[in-house]
Amino acid sequence: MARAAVVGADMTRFGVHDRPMQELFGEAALGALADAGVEPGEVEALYFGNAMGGQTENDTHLGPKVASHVGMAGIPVQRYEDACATSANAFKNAVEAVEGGVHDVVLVGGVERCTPGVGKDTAEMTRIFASASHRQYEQPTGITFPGVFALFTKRHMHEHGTTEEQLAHVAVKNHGNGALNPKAHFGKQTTVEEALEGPIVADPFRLMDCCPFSDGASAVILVSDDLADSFDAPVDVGGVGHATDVVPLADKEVPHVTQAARDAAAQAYEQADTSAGGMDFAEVHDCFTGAEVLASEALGLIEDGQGGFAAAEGRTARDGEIPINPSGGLKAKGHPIGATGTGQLVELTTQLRGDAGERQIDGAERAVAHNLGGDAATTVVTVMEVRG
Amino acid sequence: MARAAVVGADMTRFGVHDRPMQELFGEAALGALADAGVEPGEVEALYFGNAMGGQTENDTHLGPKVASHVGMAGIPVQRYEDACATSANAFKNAVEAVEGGVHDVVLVGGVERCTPGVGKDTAEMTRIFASASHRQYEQPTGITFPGVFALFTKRHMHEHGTTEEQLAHVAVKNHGNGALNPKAHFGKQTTVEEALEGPIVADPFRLMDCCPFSDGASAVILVSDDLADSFDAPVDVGGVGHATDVVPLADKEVPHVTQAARDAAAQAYEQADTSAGGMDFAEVHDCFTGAEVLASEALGLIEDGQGGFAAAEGRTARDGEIPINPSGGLKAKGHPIGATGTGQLVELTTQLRGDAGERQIDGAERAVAHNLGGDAATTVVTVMEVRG
Amino acid sequence: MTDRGSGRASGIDADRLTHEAWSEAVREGDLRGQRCGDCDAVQGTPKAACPHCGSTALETVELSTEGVVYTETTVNVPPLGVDERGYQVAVVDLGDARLMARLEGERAEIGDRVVLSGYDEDDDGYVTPRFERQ
Amino acid sequence: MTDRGSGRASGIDADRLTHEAWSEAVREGDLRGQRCGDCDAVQGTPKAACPHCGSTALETVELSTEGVVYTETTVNVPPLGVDERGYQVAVVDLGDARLMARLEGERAEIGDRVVLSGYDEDDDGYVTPRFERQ
Ligand SMILES: [Zn+2]
Ligand SMILES: [Zn+2]
Repeated sequence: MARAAVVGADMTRFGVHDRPMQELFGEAALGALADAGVEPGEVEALYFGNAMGGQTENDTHLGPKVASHVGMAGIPVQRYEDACATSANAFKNAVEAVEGGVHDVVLVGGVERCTPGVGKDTAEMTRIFASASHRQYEQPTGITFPGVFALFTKRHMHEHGTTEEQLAHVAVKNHGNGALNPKAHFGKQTTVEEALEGPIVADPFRLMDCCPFSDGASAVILVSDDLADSFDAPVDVGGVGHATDVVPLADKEVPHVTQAARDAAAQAYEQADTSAGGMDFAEVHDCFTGAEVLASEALGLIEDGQGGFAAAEGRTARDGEIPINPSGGLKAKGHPIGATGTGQLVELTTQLRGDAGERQIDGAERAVAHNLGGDAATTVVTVMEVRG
Repeated sequence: MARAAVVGADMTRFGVHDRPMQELFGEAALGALADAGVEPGEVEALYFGNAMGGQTENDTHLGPKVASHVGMAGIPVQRYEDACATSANAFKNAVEAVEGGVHDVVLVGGVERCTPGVGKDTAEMTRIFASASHRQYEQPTGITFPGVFALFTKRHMHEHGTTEEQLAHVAVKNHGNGALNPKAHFGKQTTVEEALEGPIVADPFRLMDCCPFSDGASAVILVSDDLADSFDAPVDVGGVGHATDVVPLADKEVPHVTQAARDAAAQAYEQADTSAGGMDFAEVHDCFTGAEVLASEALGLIEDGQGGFAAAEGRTARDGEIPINPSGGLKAKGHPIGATGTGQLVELTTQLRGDAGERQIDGAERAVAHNLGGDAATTVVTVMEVRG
Repeated sequence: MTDRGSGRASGIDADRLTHEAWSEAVREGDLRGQRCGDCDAVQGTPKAACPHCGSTALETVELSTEGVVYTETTVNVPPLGVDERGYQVAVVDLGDARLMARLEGERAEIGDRVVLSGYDEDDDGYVTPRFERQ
Repeated sequence: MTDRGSGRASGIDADRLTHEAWSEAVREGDLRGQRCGDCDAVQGTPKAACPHCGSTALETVELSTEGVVYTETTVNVPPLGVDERGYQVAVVDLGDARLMARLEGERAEIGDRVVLSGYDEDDDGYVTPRFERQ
């Protein structure tokens, strides 16, 4: 039995948009409703993610604003913020509510605007992103988010021999996948040489190791297991794991193992009665190339220490043993913070329905999504599968 | 049967604090744990509220930060933001999780810093508070939060004859109650004359009609109905209603009826198998004196249109027919945004245990809390009662 | 199920009133709203679906530029970004719909007739209608 | 149940290391951490309970001012508020605990020995230790 099922999914193109957040969210939400064949008036609750609208646009209490915009004023609405894991956390709470019988049909999604359209330059946005680091014990060092994952990745390189060239292979793979995704921020392939020539953001990361600032929205319609059969193309939610880790990162036992991801994955696999070996592909949180390496290991998809080698050898390519980020990932698909988590679930839904077109993973029946927040201190792992 | 039970509750003094948010939250959380006799390691999840840490202090992803601080790293943590209804919304989700069997023992609470200690002056804080208004269709008018509730209140005065003097009576009552609450921001009584001499903030509201900017934290330990009997002093959660309304406020059918409060109250009363008449007292969201008038009517405690008259006649005083805000309310107890919702539940718990000292409502057995966000477009109403 | 492979933005209706079109109208001295084809409710600001009944059948309509003050306040403690104090903000009832707006000139009370007289623009370029007593 | 009527702040332990005391030590060239009385884990920054076992039995301890670089990066794209680029940030292993800090002077690699050499203070007055190669 599934915990719940996704019966509709949609997203805006991730990229640069010059529209207010409610209009971006409206596009994704109405698309997901149309996909499910559900009317706004049938939705019982909204689980909504937005990470930084207060900081970027002085826009908070967005839950009722977007609910009003999509014809759902009145229903209970809750906004989540857990840094980059914002909408996956909204999804987890929605799954619990649907499974527990609180609601039968809910809308889950998120929106974010991070591009210069909000009026902030790179330094301002870099400071806003850094707000997820510890205010007293990390931000005063001048650490940035590329810097946080650089700290993890350099230690991984030191312990396991991971190389900058291997990291470049992650970027090349994800840009290649993104080029096949019409909703992706970047539609252009790149090369290892090009990636290794980019300017350094926070060593070892060069420009091409970093995901872009994106605008966008994503949404899914989630229903109870009982109701799912009355829809055209339900995709089951087998498990959702959610764990946290110590902040600040210096107090984590071994920062680069990203323990929260391991704990959340163990929960998700157990709920779905499966294991890493049962996954046909994965969408992981590659905010930086090194983050994909760590995630591939934390999810048990690649042996510990081998994440970089696996990427370079094509083991995580679309035609490899375990395709990672067929959508292009955050790296190429884009990373509108609050929309990223449910954006991954849109990709899982699309692939598991066999609707992913050129980037389709043939015969995919079960997949995992990994969405992290901050220095991976929040991680949500979701297993979805073709309805049995 | 109760939906869940509160077995521990505590709060910092609301007022001016010069400590980081995690330390404020730590004081409330450890106090609630001690009150319940629960160890940090026994808590299974944290439902956390903070409204504006990103805007005030560039501090987000606070869930894992505060969880780490109070010895709970690892457990699932979710941060809510629903403007001033932030921690009541966290509480509602926690009640659903406990009732649904997802968790048996959870921590719910919130923290906020709004005083000049965060480095923002009145104009900056006024803009941050205004972020809950519609970014495109309300903020450009220069509307402020006193202004939003002034719009509601002036219409109420127009339709029902509510007077500025009646509003002053709300302030006087709440300051009188707050003077008996050692955790309150203001410990001083005031008079109608004094209130009516204050400078106008947004007419009809003068300084004494407005709650202060406060720092503070509050927390409760929530357990399942089954587990509650193994604790010393459980207080039952009979019902939690949660509804939203249209934003922007001009599109609401009758803005000043605060329809979301009426809908949420109806849900809460029905769940608890009671009605407004069954309440022995109420904690309502008196961010402005006019807001208490509207709330007293929306909750069904006072006849529509009579809220101002009732306050002036003492019907809502501590010794009146339906005491409102015996804690002092937001007006005198203070309003550290993300801590306000669970702060009301701390007062309900304290009163229903008979532990409220000088401000105790004699024989109180059942009470209601009303926490709203934004222009009341989010409202959460909670009914708590002495465990049967 | 819609054809999701096409990259078509299924949530976008090209005719639906947007913030951009609403703002453009305000700049030109016009007010645009939306009438719901199902419940007939009219909204003063753009949405993707009717907030009252959830219908997506929204028709863009011209709103009257004259109305009466539904409620009002004078703001004496402004937010950062507003360089004046003592300005009046109102909800104006245009008959079919209501709008929040600035009032300029002679102070207006609830029930007073007002007429669109211009617009204000904030630091981020967002516009809001301005009314004055008739 | 504790005596809640007293107004006593039951969550405050007067001896527990606070951000204020930690910062004061950094300013004076000292590093303070907390040792857990139950699981013996040491943390480099103040908490109200042990993040590993939940115990509130935390003893304030003096941390070594010498250590080795556990990991490091050089930040070339700084956040607003930092007026330089190309600065090095590291996690320094002090033996009992680790700390995030700035590295100054000659660039240090993972495994290099470093010693506390001062502190930085940001726009809001928050301090962070500064280390240099030994
Ligand atoms: Zn309608
Ligand atoms: Zn310990």
